[in-house]
Order: sequence, then structure tokens, then C-alpha cells
Amino acid sequence: MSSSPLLEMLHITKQYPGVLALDDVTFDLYAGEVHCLVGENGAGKTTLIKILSGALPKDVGELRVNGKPVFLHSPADAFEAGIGIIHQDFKLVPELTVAENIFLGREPCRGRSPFIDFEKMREGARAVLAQLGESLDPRARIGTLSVAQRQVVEIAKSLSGKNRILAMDEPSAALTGKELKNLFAVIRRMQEEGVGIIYISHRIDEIFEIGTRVTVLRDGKHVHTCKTSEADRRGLVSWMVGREMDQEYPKVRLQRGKEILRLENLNGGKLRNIHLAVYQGEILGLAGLVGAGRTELARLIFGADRLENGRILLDGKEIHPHSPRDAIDAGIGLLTEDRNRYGLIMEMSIEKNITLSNLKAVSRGGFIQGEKERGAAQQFAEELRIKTPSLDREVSTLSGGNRQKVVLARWLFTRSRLLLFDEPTAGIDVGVKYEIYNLLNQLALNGKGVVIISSDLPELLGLCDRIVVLCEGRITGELSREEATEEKIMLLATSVVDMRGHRDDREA
Amino acid sequence: MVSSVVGVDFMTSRKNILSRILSQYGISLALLIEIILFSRLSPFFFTTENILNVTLQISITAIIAAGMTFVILTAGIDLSVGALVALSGVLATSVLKLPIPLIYSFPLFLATGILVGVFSGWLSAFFITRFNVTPFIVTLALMSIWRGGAYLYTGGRPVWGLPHAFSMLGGGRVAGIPLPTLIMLAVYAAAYIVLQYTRFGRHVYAVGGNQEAARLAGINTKRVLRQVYILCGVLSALSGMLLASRMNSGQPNAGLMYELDVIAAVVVGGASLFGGRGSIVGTFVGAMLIGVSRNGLNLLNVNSYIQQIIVGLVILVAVMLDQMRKR
Amino acid sequence: MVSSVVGVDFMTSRKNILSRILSQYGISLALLIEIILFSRLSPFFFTTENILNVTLQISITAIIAAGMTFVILTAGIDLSVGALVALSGVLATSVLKLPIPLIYSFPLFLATGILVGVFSGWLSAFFITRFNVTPFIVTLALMSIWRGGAYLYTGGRPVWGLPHAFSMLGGGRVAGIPLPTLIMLAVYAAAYIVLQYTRFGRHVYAVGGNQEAARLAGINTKRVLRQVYILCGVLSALSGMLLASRMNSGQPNAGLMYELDVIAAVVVGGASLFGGRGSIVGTFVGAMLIGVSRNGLNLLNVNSYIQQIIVGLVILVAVMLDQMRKR
Amino acid sequence: GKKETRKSSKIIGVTLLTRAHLFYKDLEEGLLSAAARNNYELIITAAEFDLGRQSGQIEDFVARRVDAIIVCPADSRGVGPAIAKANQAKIPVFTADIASQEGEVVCHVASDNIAGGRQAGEYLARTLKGKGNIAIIDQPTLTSVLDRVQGFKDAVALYPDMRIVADVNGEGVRDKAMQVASDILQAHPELNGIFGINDDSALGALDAVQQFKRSGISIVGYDATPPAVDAILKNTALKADVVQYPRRIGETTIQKIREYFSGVPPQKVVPVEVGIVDRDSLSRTQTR
Ligand SMILES: Nc1ncnc2c1ncn2[C@@H]1O[C@H](COP(=O)(O)OP(=O)(O)OP(=O)(O)O)[C@@H](O)[C@H]1O
Ligand SMILES: Nc1ncnc2c1ncn2[C@@H]1O[C@H](COP(=O)(O)OP(=O)(O)OP(=O)(O)O)[C@@H](O)[C@H]1O
Ligand SMILES: [Mg+2]
Ligand SMILES: [Mg+2]
Repeated sequence: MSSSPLLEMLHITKQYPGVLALDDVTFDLYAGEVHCLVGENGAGKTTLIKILSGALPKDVGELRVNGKPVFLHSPADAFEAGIGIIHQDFKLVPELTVAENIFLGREPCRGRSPFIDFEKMREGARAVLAQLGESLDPRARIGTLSVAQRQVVEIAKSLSGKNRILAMDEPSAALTGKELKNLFAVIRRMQEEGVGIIYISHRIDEIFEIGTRVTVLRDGKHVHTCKTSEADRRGLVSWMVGREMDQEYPKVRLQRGKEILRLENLNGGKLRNIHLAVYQGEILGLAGLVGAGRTELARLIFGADRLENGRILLDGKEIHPHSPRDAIDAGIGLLTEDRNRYGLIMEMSIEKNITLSNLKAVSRGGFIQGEKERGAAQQFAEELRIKTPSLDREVSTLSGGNRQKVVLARWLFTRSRLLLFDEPTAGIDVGVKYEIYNLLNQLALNGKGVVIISSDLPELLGLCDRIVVLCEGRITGELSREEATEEKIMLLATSVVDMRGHRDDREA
Repeated sequence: MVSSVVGVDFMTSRKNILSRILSQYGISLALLIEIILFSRLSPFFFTTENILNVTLQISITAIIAAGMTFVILTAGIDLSVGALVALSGVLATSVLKLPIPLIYSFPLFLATGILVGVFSGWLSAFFITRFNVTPFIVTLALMSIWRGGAYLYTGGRPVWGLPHAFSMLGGGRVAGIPLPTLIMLAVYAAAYIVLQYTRFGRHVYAVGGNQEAARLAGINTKRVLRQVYILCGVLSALSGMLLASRMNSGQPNAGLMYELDVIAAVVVGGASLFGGRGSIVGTFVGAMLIGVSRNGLNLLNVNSYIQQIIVGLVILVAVMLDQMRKR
Repeated sequence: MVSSVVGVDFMTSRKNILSRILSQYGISLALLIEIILFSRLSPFFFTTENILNVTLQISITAIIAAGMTFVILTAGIDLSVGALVALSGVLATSVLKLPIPLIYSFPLFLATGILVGVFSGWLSAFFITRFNVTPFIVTLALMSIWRGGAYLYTGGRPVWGLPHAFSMLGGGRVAGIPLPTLIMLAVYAAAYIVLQYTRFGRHVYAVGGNQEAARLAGINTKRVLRQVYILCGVLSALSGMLLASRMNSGQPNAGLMYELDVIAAVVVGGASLFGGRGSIVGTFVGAMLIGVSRNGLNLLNVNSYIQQIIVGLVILVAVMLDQMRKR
Repeated sequence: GKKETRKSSKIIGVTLLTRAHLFYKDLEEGLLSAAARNNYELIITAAEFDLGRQSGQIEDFVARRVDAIIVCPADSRGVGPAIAKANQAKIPVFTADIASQEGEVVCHVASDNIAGGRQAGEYLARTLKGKGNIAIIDQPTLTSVLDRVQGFKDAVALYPDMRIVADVNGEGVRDKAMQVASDILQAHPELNGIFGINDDSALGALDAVQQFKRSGISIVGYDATPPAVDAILKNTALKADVVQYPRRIGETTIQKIREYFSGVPPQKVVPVEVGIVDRDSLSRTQTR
């Protein structure tokens, strides 16, 4: 670590209409360190990064790189200053390919001509992806990729330039096992090369694993900065949420009730021969690697994709959900993993997004009763602590974690009998996560079927009564709460690959 | 396109009184300025009779614009409305030529017109939802087909010689107010209530904001689209019938280029062609703005070439004002 | 290689290229079917002279459609192209009336026309990027303003009595091929290369696919938009000048409704009005499809009312085929 | 024998200005009936006011090698190059209604628009006894209409007490004409006369006058289409119409083509009479 900071952000203040997102925040970063930034949802982490990226003008404050003031009027300026950003909501062009996205804005050209050297670009893309241990086809269009794959591309994009400063806004939210390890390896390597890294995450373990220092923000204010070696988990969490929290996974032992969902020999998409049962009063976890088919399975049950064959039985009766509407009418709910693409109506208010799937409950004869609607939304907003000055705000003005809470609220409000949660806590802070776990327990307690897909393995282990593991579209095993460990899950999640004795392109 | 939180629009630091006023009224301010200006320039402008005249003139396109607002809110577009005005006009009026008393043929006339509208809207929605053809193409094709159909059916000649009493529909007055004006007001009141207070209205916004998310939230997006296009078709047909009554004839060349006027009114009124954003009040003000410009310039006997230029400028300036207020 | 991809002579080009085009662009199939059908029905259709004739006729709108493809790729739209054809036509031709030899006035003619196009495109982009007014409104306003301007400047009467040699530009032939056809092919070849192989081309797609992402990647999105609208303006002006030469006069009512034909060609060619999706080859095939339909129906002496209906159907069916192939 | 004469002997390409107006509908009928009598086959297209499209249609005819082409030019000058192409291909070109200023045209059959406009002006001046306020429902984007209005203004200019107070664009269709006429009625409580540049314009003005229950206004239209004739006969505000006899223009054009084919070179310009009809003349003779 050198003596003078690589980056200084001094007295930064940013006001949104009705929200003071940053209030006199000072933050610095040294070459070769990983400076973690933590805080509750809506604390202002992303806002700080956006100011650093040149995409958002600050109201007050000063930025210095290597002691010299810099003025960032546009993202191009930040790029010029050697600042790379991994954005929380991916900033990718769905119609362009992986390689084109990675090199967007700085495409390699043939000599000084305006013609792109596609060969060089693909090679470059392959090289950065290899650093991350990924062999995504550089010619694949972004629109066809899953959230996790997009996350990888977003990371690769920031690695392809020559950045001295790299800010990563929740890069791990969609990643699991192998991808995460590769990410950390890359971070360490860059650290050695003297790059300064800002790392944002809601997974506290990660902070201690790779962080050099950690800064806590709360309600837009700087609260605390210290070396990670001098901090402990409890302390950090209490700095963040402003109170003590003892248990991370509140587990209530439940009595398994009668079968609520039964899948018989389901086929569709990449899924093959799926047999599965979900019971009342239990929380079932679905584990697997990126692209294992967990999301597809949930979508099939929910009627979002076409079922090739097989039977779906709800409460013993066969159902044929041809559309999400059918599924919802039958009592099934699905929280999708990609809140921005498949969850939220961005230009609609928070309140309207919450009630969208269950408008019947707040209307009479087709007319929505404003007060009832407000009441319902209010209740969930408080329960999930959605941070906003008003529920009339557009969802687009919310921070990432708070958006996630809105989709969660929507599905809690539908009061479905069977709830499928695909990455329910992605981007949600520890304090609220705890509340959500309580809510999930409560749902199970009330006799609902709860299925959770999560790439956060400790979360699955802490929360589920039973974990089913998928690999390449097949169920490769089932573990009870008692027998489940991270190692066993990972083994099952890669079992098909092992059996075949060679690695699939996607998994290599 | 889903824009995200970056929110460059929110440069709130320099918010002065003017922009605060603007933020309240948007393009209504432009309309107000225009009304004041015309009142000063022409003694005939701000008279009861002329105000009724303006509302009567805009009623035809404004009624369609109410339907178009729904369509545009779903990120769609309907280019067939002008042709539909003609087709419903000629088909419905030809019913009035049947040798039966008006008291019987009139309901038949209404039924025919409405049916044409329903059918056209249904057909648009069918191709859009079933074959995934973009609304622009579907309705462009229908525009061509309906217009050709109207000419073909009439052989290019108007349907005329209709019972004189028929002209009461478009030409009559109730309490001094032209019937089309009243119908327009009723349509707007109903559209406002539907969009603001009903589940269907909410679904329209949701489908336009993010169709896939709406589907996954359990909204029957295909049905919503179908209803929206049928609504637009029916309102176009209604306009076609009113227009036919005002001219006491079915003109195969009626409604030429209305689609542009109608879409302009909706977009000037603040709706986004990318869906999910817009309001029925905005559309009304948009239609008024265009209608008042034309009327005022006609009253002032401004050369028609210069009128075109001024109307273009008015639209541009009004929307610029509207955008500046959003800063 | 490029010109064969563009597909001037479908029948003679290599089989593998042909099948590649077909699999990539579903509407090429529709075009092919149509060509085969017309060849069977009319002995005059598949003759060298008529094929050249078709390319000559579509050249005017196709050249504009190339520019419109860029605009639509950025999720924009340009409604002013038709009016610009008229305005550039009358302004540029009036230079030819100056009492100087054609050899001096002709470059001046070209400069004037191009300048009009550059200015219009620049102005559109200025309002779009600076005041955040939606492209639909800006270019609708400019359409009205330029058209009014063209009428006003000429008093509604054409600019005529031009030097006879001037008609060579639009009427001349090189190696038997009409000059406008050659210019169109050159424009398409260049547009193809720019869109596929240059940074600018990628940036156009990026801006249309996700403007925010493009901006955050350091792309100067405003500059891209400016360049795109200027390009579209210049190509419209070029078309205006070619048309003026073909008619040996500057017509203030030239290019009426071209915007619709042009946008239709682009969208039929597979572009999305929401940006980011589309191709220059698709646009060419789209323009051909519409042009061939009109030509073939004229040759077959189909009643013009029925022609409208058939053209509508052809567009609808072609795009449906294209969609079904994507399943 | 008989079978042979049934087969059409000649193919003639026609490009009309538009098919959206009754005038051209009638002209087309004149063409068709005369063509049927002569066993000519007609290929009828329409420019819809778009010269570019019309040039294309002419080029299509050349490609199809028709025996003759009839053009109702979308513009008198602009159509020249297209006609030149037909000349090159040695296909005879005839123009109807509107003349071409350039290219070789065998024969032009038309009524004079300036004369027609002048007749309308004179009629209105007679009716209003040489004084009053007059409005024009115009369509100043067409050369033929500009000529009509020119003739009308020339005639009115002879009466110092007649003033043209408004000249608005009704785009030649009834719905738009009705709208602008309504506006005019508001601005001019003292309006005495309206000239509609075609019958859609005049009838649109009539609709407005009736809806606003205005009296003392005389309207003169152009083309004398059946709905207009009916309105005149019913003693409405529409008092008179200029007649162009479009059927006769069509029939005459075919007749001239036949003369040409039979080796008799027709005269260069064949004028077709223009007249004005009002209630008296209509009830006296059945014109149509
Ligand atoms: N465009 C906007 N308009 C209004 N308020 C906004 C906007 N963007 C963010 N905010 C508000 O600013 C505050 C800080 O948001 P920010 O995105 O920085 O939070 P965060 O710390 O990144 O949270 P998370 O962990 O949920 O991602 C939040 O209260 C948010 O609602
Ligand atoms: N019909 C569909 N339409 C749109 N996206 C789909 C569809 N089916 C699957 N997907 C997307 O494809 C991606 C891959 O799904 P899959 O089920 O294979 O992955 P997974 O096991 O959920 O792993 P991960 O979510 O970690 O990538 C998911 O992100 C899902 O959103
Ligand atoms: Mg954040
Ligand atoms: Mg998933």
C-alpha cells in the first residue's frame, strides 16, 4: 500500500427529489487494496459509485485521483481517468454479442481505420472470460444469457480495459461456487498489480474473505471505516443496521404436512424426467450451478414456458398452467430472478407494482379502491422496510435491494398456496434478509408450500428443510437439512459432468 | 426501453418559480398562451360559438385519440384509424339506403359501424398476439386494406342521398352544445375513469411498461391487447359515423391522414411511443392544442403554407416546454 | 461479394448465398415467391428492362430507407424525409435557374441539396439530444415546416424550365443501368459496410439497444444520434435531387407520404421500432418487396383499389412468414 | 369472324391523377365505355398526386410495351421526362384533363381550368350583384387548382365591391373542407359567397353552412358531380357548379386514339367545353 491514496472522494453530497442519498460522505482508496463498501439497502452505495462513474453529477464535493482533482462530466471522462465500473443493474446491450459488449466503446480497430478487428475482439473477449474461468461463446447475444452469465460479462467488461480503479457494485449477487472463486482470484491478482478495488456486497462473509478495509454507510452518511482484520461480523452488522443482531438464519422447526405439489416425469426445455414433491410446512431448496435448470423448472411449473410432457399435480389434482395467469389462479406464485427484466414495471409506482398480481383483492366490480390498495401496499412496505419518501414514487427511483423488496411484497400479497422464490434475497441487506427469512418461515408455518432457488449456499443450508440438487436439467440428488453440506451439494451439482468424464463447453 | 435509476433528469438544484409553474401545467401552458394570443388577435376567437365550433372540429380526431391513447400506452400503434373512419362510414351509411324507416335502419347503422370497428380491432390484435407481427406492420397493412376496401365497395363514389334526419347525429345540439362535442366529453370522462380507477386501466399501463413482467405478474396480456385494439377500432368507427352524419354521406376518402393527427395528439399530450407512459388528460390537451392552432390560424386567414409551418412550430415549442419542466 | 449479398440478381447469384439470405431473412422468401408468381403471370415482368425499371423506381425511397434504417436502429424515427425530398428538390433546382452554365451551377445544385439535408438532420438531432423531445414530435414538426416551406418558396408551383442536360442525373444510364439504380447500390454497399464493420455501426446498434449502457460505456450517444439524423437527412436530400432530375423540375409536392413507405420498408425488413434490431439487407429486401408488388400489379392491370388491398396483404403475409420462421 | 373482334386489339395504359375523386371516376368511365366500344383493353392506374409514382407507372407501361399511354399528369412539367421515355420507346402518349409542358404528346384533351375558375367567379358576381365577401376553399398544392383559383380571382377582381376575405386549404376532401369552412364562418359573420375548388370542397362548405344555420351565403362548386347536382336542385346554399364533362374528356381521348391508330393525325389540342350549371339550367335540361 502506498502512502498517498489513489482515489479520494471528499465531502460528497447528492440529493434526489425527497431523498438525501449521500450526505457529506468521504471515502478513499489506496492502490492494491480492496475497500469494501457496505450498508443497508438505500444507504447510498450505488449512488457513490455512479458519481465515481461520471454518470451522475454530484451536488457538492470533490474527487481526486493521485492527489489531483478530477472532474467527471461523463462516463467517458471516468474511463479516461482509469476508472472501471461494474454496475449493479447490468448495463449491457441485449442485441449485441458478448464480445461486442465487453469491448463496447473501445472496439479494437484495424490500424487507424474505423473498421473493427473482429478477430482480435473475439480473442480479447475469450481471454478475459478465461480469466474468470468462463468459456461463454463471445458470439452469443446478450439477450439469450441468464442473469449469472450477464453478471460474468459485466465483470469481464470492466476487466478488459486498463483500469487503475475498479468499483464493483454487488458483482457476486447472482454468482455461486465456482464463479465466485474465480472472481476472487481475479480480484487478488489485480490487487497484486496495484489496482485499487471498491467492492460492494451484502454477503458479509465475502467482506472478510477479500476485503482490506471496510466502510459502512447508513442513510447516506459515512458511519465507520476500519481494517477488516480489526472488525468482526457482529460489529459490522450493527454498524450497518444500527442495532445488534444475533442470529442470521432464524430457523423454526416445522411439521411437514400433506403434499401440495407433485411433479411427475416433467420434460421441457433442458429439463428431463423431473420427479419432485413439495409439502406443506416445509421450505424446499433448489440448488445447482449456473444454468442447471432451476429457473426453467420454476418457470415450467408457473406456466411461463411450454411443458413438453409430464404431469403437474397441485393438491393431488392435475393442473395445466398454460400461462402465469392460470398458475396464479391455481394458487402458485413465482418471484423471478431478474427483477428488472421480468419483475418490475419501472414507470409504475411502488404501490401499483406491489398490488399488480392481486388487484382483485383491492377492487370491487373492476374498480380499484384507492384506500384499500394504499393500505395493503403500506403494510408490506413497512414489513419489508422499503426505503422511499412515498409509495407514489416510480420503482425506478429505488435502490436495487429496495426494488427486490417490492417484487417480494407483490408475491407475499398474492397469498398463493405454493410460492416459488427465484433468488429472493438477491441484493437485500442483512437486516431485511433476517425479516424475510422470518416471513418465509411464517409462510411455511401457515401451511404454504415454499420453494427457494438461491445461489447463496449458506442461505439454502440455513433456511431449507430439504435441498434438491439439479445438474444439467436433471435432478441428481436430494439432501435433508441434517445431511446437507456445501461440499455434498457441490458434488451433486457437478455429478453429471463427472459421470460423463468430460466437461461440457458451458461448464469448462 | 427500461431506463434505470441513473436519473440525469433530476437536476433539482436550479428550480425556480417559472419551472415550478411549468411543472404544474406542462403543455396546458402552451395551450393557454395560444388561447390568449388568438383572443387578442381575433375578436371572433373567444366567442361561445367559436369555442363550440373548435370542440366540434376536434371531436372527430379527439374521440379516436382517446382510443389511440390506450393503444400507445401498451407500446402499440394503430395506423388503420383513418381508413377505418372511411370504411365504417361507407358501410354503415349504406345500411341507411335500405328501404326501411330510419327508426329501424338507424340502430342497424350503429350496429354495422360498431361491428366494423370491433372486427378491425380484433383482427389487428389477432395478428399482433397470435403471429407476433409488430403493430406498426399489422395496422399499416389494415390501413391499406380498409382504404382500398372503402374505395372498392363504393367504386370511389360517396354514399349519398341519405335521410335528412340522419344528419341530426353529427349536426344536432343539446342545450346548445353540439352532439359530437358531448359524445367526445363522455368518451373522455369514461376513458379517464377506466384508465385511472379500473383494473383494466392498470393492466394497460403494466402491459406497456413491461409486457413480459406483466405476463409473469399474471396479467392476460393478449386479452388486454385485444381489448385495447378493439376499443380503438370502435372509437374510430364511432368517429366515422359521426363524420358521415355531419356530411350526410359516406365518403370513401374521409379520414385521410387522420392517423398522423391522432398519434400527434397523443404524443404531444405526453405519451411515450415506447409504452407505459401517458394520460388521457394529456391527450385531450394535445388534441386541443392542434385543433385550436388550426382554428385560430384559419380565423386569422393565415396562408395555408404558412399555417403548416406555424403548426409545426407550435407542436415543437409546446413539447419543448413540457420537456423543460421535467428538468 | 457485398453486392451479391445485397442481391441485385437473385436468380444468377450463387446458390449458397441465396440460401443463406433466405434463412436469415424470411421476407426474402416472400419476395422470391412474389417474383416467381409475377414472372408466371406476366411475360413482361421478368425482362431485363422491367427489372431495371423496378430498381429505378424503388431507388428513390430505397435510398432514404437506408438512412432511415440507421435512425430506426437508434430507436428513433424520421418523419421529415418526404418533406425533405420536396424542400431539397425545390431549393436545389432553383440554383439551376441562375444564369450560369450548368458546369458551374451543377456543383452548386449538389451543395445546396446536401446542405439542406445536413441542416435538417442536424436540427432534428439538436432538438432530440438537447431538449430531449421525442424524435416523433421533432420530425413531425419538421415535416410540417419543410413542406410548408417548400410550398411557400415556390408558391405551390414547380420550379421548371431547367437545362435539359440536368435530367441526365436521374435519367442517364451507365453500362445500360440507370444512374439512380447505381447510386442506390452504392449507398447500400456503403451502409452495409458501415453498419457491419465499423465502430460507428456498432455504436448505432448499442445506442438503440440500450442507450444508457452505451453512454456508460463512454460512447458519445449524442454524437451518434447527430450523425445518424444527418445521414438520413443527406440521403433524403440526395433522393430529392435524383427525383428532381428525373422530373426535370423541383416539385413542392414531391415525396408526399414517402415517410410511410420508407418506414414500412425498414420495418418489413425486420427492424424493430424500439431500436437495436434491424439490418440494411433486410431494408433493401423490404423496399424491393413493396416496389415489386406495385410494379407487378401495374403490369397485370389490377384495379388500383384492389392493388391497395393486395399490397397490404403482401406486407402482412411477408412479415408473418418472417415471424413464423423465428419460432 | 366475330371471335377475333372480341379479342382486344390494343392495350392502352392509363395513369390518372387520382381515383379518390368523382371527377376522375367519371373520366375513367368515359374512357372505359369508349374503349369497350373500340375493343381496347385499358390498364388503369392512378398517381394519387404523386408525380414520382406516376413516372413509375408510365415506366411500367413502357416496360409492358403498351400500344398507347393516357396520362392525367400529376404535374404539367414534371411528367415530361417520363413521357420522353415513352417517346423513345415509340409509344404514343395522350394527355387528358391536365396538359404536359414537355415531351411529345400526340393530343391533349381537356377543359381549361382557368376558364372554369373564371366562370365560377362570374357566376358568383352575378348572383351577389357585384358585391360581397367571398371565401375560397382551396387546395393550393395542385397546379390545376392553382389555375382554377387564378381564373376565379381574375374574374372577381373586375368587381371592386367584391372582396376575397379568406383562402383556406380544405385539401380537396369533404371532411377537411367542412372543418375549415366552419372556421371561416366564425371569422366572417358577413360572408356572402364561397368558391369550392371541387365538389368535395363545395359540399364540405355546404355541410358547415347548414350545421351553423347560416343564411345568405351562395356557394359555387366545381365538377357537377351527382351529390352536388342534387344539392343544387334542392335549393340549398350550393347555387351552381362548373361542369367539365369528364366523361366526355374520357370518351374524346379514346376517340382521338382511334383516329391516331387509323392513320388520321388528330389535332394537338382538343378542347372540351366547360360550362356552368345552376338550378334553372339543370331543371331545364337533364345534363347527366
Ligand atoms: N433516480 C432516483 N431518484 C430518486 N431517488 C433515487 C434515485 N436513485 C436512487 N435514489 C434513492 O437514493 C437512495 C440511495 O440509493 P442507492 O441506490 O445508492 O442505494 P444502495 O446503497 O446502492 O442500496 P442497495 O443495497 O439496495 O443497492 C435510495 O433511497 C434510493 O431510493
Ligand atoms: N422462456 C424463457 N424466456 C426467457 N428467459 C428464460 C426462459 N427460460 C429460461 N430463461 C432464462 O434462462 C436462464 C437459464 O435458466 P436455467 O434454469 O438454465 O438456469 P438456473 O439453473 O436458474 O441458473 P442461473 O439462474 O443461476 O443461471 C435463466 O436466467 C432464465 O431466466
Ligand atoms: Mg445499490
Ligand atoms: Mg436461475
